[in-house]
Amino acid sequence: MNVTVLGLCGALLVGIGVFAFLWQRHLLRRVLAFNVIGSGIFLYLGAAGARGGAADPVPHALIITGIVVALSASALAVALVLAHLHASSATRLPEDEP
Amino acid sequence: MTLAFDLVLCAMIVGAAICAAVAGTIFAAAVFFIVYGIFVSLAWLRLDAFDVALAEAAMGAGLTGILLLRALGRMPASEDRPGPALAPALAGAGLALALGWAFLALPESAGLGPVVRNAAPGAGAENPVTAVLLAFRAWDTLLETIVLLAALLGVWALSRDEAWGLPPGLPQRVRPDGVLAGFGRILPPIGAVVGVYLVWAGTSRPGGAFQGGTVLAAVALLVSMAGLAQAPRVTSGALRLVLVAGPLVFLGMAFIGAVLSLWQPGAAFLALPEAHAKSLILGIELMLTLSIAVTLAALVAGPPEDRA
Amino acid sequence: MTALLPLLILMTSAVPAVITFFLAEDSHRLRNTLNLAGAVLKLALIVFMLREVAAGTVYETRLNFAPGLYLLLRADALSLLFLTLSAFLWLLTTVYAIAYFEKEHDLSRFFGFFSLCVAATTGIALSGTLISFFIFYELLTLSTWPLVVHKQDDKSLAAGRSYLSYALPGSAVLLIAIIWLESATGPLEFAMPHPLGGLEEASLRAIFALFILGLGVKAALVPLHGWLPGAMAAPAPVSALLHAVAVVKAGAFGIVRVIYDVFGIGLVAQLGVGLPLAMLASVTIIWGSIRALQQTEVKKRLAFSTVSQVSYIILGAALAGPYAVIGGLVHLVHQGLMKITLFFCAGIYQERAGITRIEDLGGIGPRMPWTSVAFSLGAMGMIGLPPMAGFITKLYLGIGAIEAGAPWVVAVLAGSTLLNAAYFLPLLYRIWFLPGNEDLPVAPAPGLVVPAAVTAAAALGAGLFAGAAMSPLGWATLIVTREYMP
Amino acid sequence: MGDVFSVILTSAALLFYVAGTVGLIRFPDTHSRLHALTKADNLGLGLLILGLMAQADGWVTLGKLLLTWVLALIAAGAAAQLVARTALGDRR
Amino acid sequence: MSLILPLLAAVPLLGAIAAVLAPRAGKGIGLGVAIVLLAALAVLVGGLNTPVVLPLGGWEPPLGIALRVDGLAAAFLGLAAVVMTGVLIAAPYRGAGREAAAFWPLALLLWGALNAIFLSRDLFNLYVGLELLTLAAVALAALSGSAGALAAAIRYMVFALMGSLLFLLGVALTYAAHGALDLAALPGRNPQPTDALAAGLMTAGLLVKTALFPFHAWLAPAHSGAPAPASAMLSALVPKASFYILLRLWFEALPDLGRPGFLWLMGALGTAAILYGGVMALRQARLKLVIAYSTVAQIGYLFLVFPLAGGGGAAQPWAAGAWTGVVFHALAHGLAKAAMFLCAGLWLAAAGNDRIEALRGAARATPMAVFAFALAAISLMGLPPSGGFTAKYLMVTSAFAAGAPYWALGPLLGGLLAAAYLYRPIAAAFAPVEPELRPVPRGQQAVPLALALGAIVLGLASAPPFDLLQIGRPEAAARGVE
Amino acid sequence: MSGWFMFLATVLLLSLAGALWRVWSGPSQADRMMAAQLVGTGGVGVVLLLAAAGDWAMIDVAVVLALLAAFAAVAFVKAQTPQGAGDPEDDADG
Repeated sequence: MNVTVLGLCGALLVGIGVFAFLWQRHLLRRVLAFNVIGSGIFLYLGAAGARGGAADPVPHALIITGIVVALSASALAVALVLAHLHASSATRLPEDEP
Repeated sequence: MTLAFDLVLCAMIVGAAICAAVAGTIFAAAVFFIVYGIFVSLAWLRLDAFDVALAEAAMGAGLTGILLLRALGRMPASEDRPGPALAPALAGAGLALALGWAFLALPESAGLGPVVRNAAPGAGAENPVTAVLLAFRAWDTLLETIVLLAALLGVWALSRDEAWGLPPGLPQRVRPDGVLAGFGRILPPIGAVVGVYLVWAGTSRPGGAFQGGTVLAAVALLVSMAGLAQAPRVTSGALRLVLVAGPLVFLGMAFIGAVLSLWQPGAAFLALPEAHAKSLILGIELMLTLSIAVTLAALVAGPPEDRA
Repeated sequence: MTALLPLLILMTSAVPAVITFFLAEDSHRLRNTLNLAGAVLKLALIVFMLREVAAGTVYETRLNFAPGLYLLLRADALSLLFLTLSAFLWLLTTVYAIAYFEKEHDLSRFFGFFSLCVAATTGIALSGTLISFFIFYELLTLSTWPLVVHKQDDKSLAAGRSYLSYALPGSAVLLIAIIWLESATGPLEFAMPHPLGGLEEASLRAIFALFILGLGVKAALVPLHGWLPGAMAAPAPVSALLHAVAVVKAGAFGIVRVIYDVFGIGLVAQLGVGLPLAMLASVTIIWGSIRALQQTEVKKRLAFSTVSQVSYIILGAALAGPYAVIGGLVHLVHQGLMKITLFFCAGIYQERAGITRIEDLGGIGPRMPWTSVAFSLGAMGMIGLPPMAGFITKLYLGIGAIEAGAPWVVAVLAGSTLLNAAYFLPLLYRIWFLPGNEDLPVAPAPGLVVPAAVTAAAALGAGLFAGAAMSPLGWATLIVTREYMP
Repeated sequence: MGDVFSVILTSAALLFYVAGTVGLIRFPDTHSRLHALTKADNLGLGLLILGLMAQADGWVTLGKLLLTWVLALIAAGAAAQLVARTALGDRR
Repeated sequence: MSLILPLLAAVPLLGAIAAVLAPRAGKGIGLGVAIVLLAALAVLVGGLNTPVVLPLGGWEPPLGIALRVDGLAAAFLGLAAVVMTGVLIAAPYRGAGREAAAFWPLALLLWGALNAIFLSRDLFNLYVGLELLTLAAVALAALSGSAGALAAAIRYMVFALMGSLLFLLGVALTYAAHGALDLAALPGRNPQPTDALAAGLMTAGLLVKTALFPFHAWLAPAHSGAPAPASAMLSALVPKASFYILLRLWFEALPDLGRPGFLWLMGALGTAAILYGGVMALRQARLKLVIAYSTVAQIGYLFLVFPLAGGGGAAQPWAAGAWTGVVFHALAHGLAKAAMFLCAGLWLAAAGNDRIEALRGAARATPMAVFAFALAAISLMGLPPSGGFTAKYLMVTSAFAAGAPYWALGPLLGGLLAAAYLYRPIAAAFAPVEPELRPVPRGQQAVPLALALGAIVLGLASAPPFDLLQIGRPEAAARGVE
Repeated sequence: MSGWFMFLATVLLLSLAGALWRVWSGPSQADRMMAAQLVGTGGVGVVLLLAAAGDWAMIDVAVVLALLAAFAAVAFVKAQTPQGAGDPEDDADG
């Protein structure tokens, strides 16, 4: 039951993150939303792996890898956004500028 | 009682996530994200995933938060005007519902837990997560360290040509006797001990190269933010050697296995000889930690910049 | 040897083509030697093969690409008819082109594509399957385009564009037809009889129509002929090649193949698609002639004449009686010989005397006698005056039409002959009998005149010695008696 | 005995935490909020750790508990000071 | 073999590490890697009769990760090796400046990621490989540092991240349902109600990464904004990786999940991509954009594999070629597109901009490059004799054999559209003016020419690659996705 | 005993909702950051309680959280200085 709650929480987080990712225009907020989706997926996977009582270490390893990958991607994305800001004084993509 | 806790925890996580998604300013959203990361690492504890909780605390809440805050410091305060909400909301809700349904529809657990636990001692690590990371799925882990390297190369490539060759990030200016500097003197030794401990403990207990490396990266960033030490230039050979040392040693060991396999039946690419597996794993982990720490610190610090 | 000879013949033009691309611009001698040697070698191989094929040998080369997709080069009697023509005319055109382009630029490119174009034509002639045919047909399209735009002025670029915008959709349609047919039957080889029973009659009619549509573009069937007159912007050797040997002939040859070797005349008759095609060909014959009559430029008039003349071949094939087929097939050669003569001469007039318009031709005959004699022979052949080659064609076609129960074709032939006369005779009159500008500088050009004279002689000879076994007529008769009407 | 000790101390800790939160919500300006917060925070966590020490399963755990407290003290103290400085200049 | 597979996977990574350490030696290192990998591939392909499987570290799936080489993998590894070799030879970066220090290791990392993906049989490992690929590709797309390139790179990243997450979500769901990540383990699993959702999520993610219409918005600006050698890699290779995973997924792991509606949708989107990409390419004034939109169109062809090889047509004996045809198309497009971007790079350097107008007279100034471009164009148009033609022939044949000739419409119209949009640069190159291009050494023109010739040779000698692809060909490619 | 700790943990967690409210309402950035600090120390407390209730191995997480919570604050403070590279004491005074 507890695990189910956390699993559903993960599903909800994915939904919230997807909403924010599609809705927000500011690029940093999209990076943020990306991280929310990522952690939602990890939570979902982790909860699914914990249903048998004893935790399954394989998802844990996958999730740690996933967190590192997400952090790498976020760092590159942030650096890109800053470089873009420097070059064009904009925090959004050209097509999203009001 | 535990259910109540879990329900409250989920409510807090979801609340923080929603606030991060819809907060009026990006700064508030970033703070919500940091808070969110803390809650999520609590959730990992509830799932008996201590290694993941450590990773989430260190990376999700810690380093990502620092990354976002630093980026915000470089940005003009701008109004957030999101696009139309209906379609994103429908997409998000639809996906969440589908995933929720799927979670309930999943069959009884079908994991590899027992298999891993049986095989873990033979792999040289009592902590099954470490066994998965460094033995069974070592190829993933190797690629993952390469992903870090790729991200860093990408970040460095974004420097302006005039700034190329300077140290990562902006030069920091700090009052020598100020709080910041003092802070930077007290915390790093403690942080370093914690980081190394996490790596050392990682083979048998929760922890490992990534968690330890992240803590050390945070320490390095603090030292830099407190202006106590100047980071080496991005062109520095020593820095670059440290960056690649982990993956290089990892790959080197892997290739030794591949070459040995030509005449030794048990050996294979990415296989560690069973007799020395434990010490080799520790050795690889230490090298990886070093590289991960430096790479992460450099990633968060950003491309080299001049003050122009 | 029998397995390699067709490939070898293909290589005699393909290899020089590839080498020529990489030659330096100023290595004239090497380039000329290479191309002439290739042409001579090819002709020699073909002559050897002619004798063997007449005796009944079959040459086959097979190259596998993928299941259902293989290249089959196969020399049968019909292949050789087209092959011999193209090899013979290639040699002459090369001689002509070398003289024509004495001081030109981008010659390595030109001769490279020129040889490639001939290689493609060779491939078309030797193709033993529809896909092989298609591959070379496309190669022909591609290698011709750089020739058409060779001058690189706006006019030739526009012509090249128009050429591709007809040719590429045409090939796409052809590909659909081939694949539609083969998806039901498997790869079709020309040599074997093949039951097309897997398809319904309506589908077969549609496929036939697609074939005609796809091939008709190159064969310049009205209303698909729009690209041809514009392609006159190309240099004279290219026009000669285009009109006499390569492009339009490839289309006509393809239609003959489709009727006789893919569908078979029995099925064509059963489907009732021969008559509409014959009518389309007739319309093209008349329409091309009328349009030719309206032209004031020499090359344009010749171009529309091509539109008209090529359809004789299709007409003969569509009528599907022995005499008509012989007439059509022999015209493949005859029209080639005559038309290349005319274009050679038109090129000489333009290059050496600067004449492009018909009204400027006055009095040129006495001053350029060799050229003008050749031109006149070609024109008379086109009209169909005996004993020229064109007469043989029309005779056979007429007999064939009556034999096939389509006497109206005779009227078409008669009308066309009148129109031919109407647009050629005034030219001849002007050339020989009207006074002209005596001040025009006229440069001697043996390299240009000799090929024209040779082709004119050949056109004359094909008519005079039509009864010989190895004459075009003899060979066409051999094809028909051996393969189609045994 | 240890359990009773733990219960009392952790309950007190909770009170401080809650007080800190209430202060954070109710106090009128940034500085007084900061003040309430650091006090409650440090005391709350301190008491909690003290209370949990009785439950520790060994010296290592005990050490880690203390380390956590020390870290929290340093961090909260320094951070509060720095944040306060910033808040002074914060006109947003 | 147990040595060759690790070599293929790890040597580019080692090369990248070496290039990080010695940025000045980047080119030498890259060429060294190219030589080693080409040799390894030659040995591999020469000795490949049945698929080779190598469990890494000796840990068999499901516990460990296995690398596997079959004909399909070998073909894509070969494509990557040939294109990357060409790109590395052609890349002009020298010294230890910012661009050189970034280009060489990133290019090698991209190669390593591609090889890792082509070799991997593990869904999560594929995810990590995709991320490595994405990060390297985004960084390369941003390399020039101009505002436009940065915006394009960010857009690329936004799409790519979304794609990765969707894929990861599907992977997570698959593991949750079956406790397995190995592709070979999935066909024999107990079907679960969540399978369709998992497959749908993975597919959606991969579609975004492959830039199938309507997820194509990021592709053209990113591919055209990158420096030419990077564009060549991005356009020729990167979308192929995610498509490759799609092929593995639908034809090997989950063939039982295919539904006619899904197959039809993929085909329809593919056809729409062909037409849309073609029309957009026709409307561009800049050469690199023409080439980039051409990629949007060419990607569309790939998705015809679903209705053609997946549907009822697969039962027809002549349709077995559809799967092979699509792979051929991927290979031919890779070679041709790399050649085109390298040509565009030469002209950009020689003319100062990449407007089609600037090409006027290029046929005289850079005849080899124009020839290379034209050869590549022939393959893209699907004209014989080229790999593009072989591919088109196989696809169209199976469309007719399957009784669904409307799927032939895309390739046929796409070929004509390609002719129309590629005609413009070629015609401009033949324009009768004195070229304003600075002269380009012949050696530099040779690389795109070699690549373009590769696309042609793929058609002229299609029997060996065809036979190679039959090694370990998934059963579903012959039998059909259900 | 573990029931009691779980109860405490639940209440403590619940009380952090107040901090969330402060992060939401601000008004100044310092307010938000301070509230985040509170969540950090609260989180450490919750981890400790969970550890006491379950497995002391979790305590490492508390150590890491405590360590990094401080880092976030420093990062925030630095972010308030020009270009994110100065010292708040200098900049606030001057």
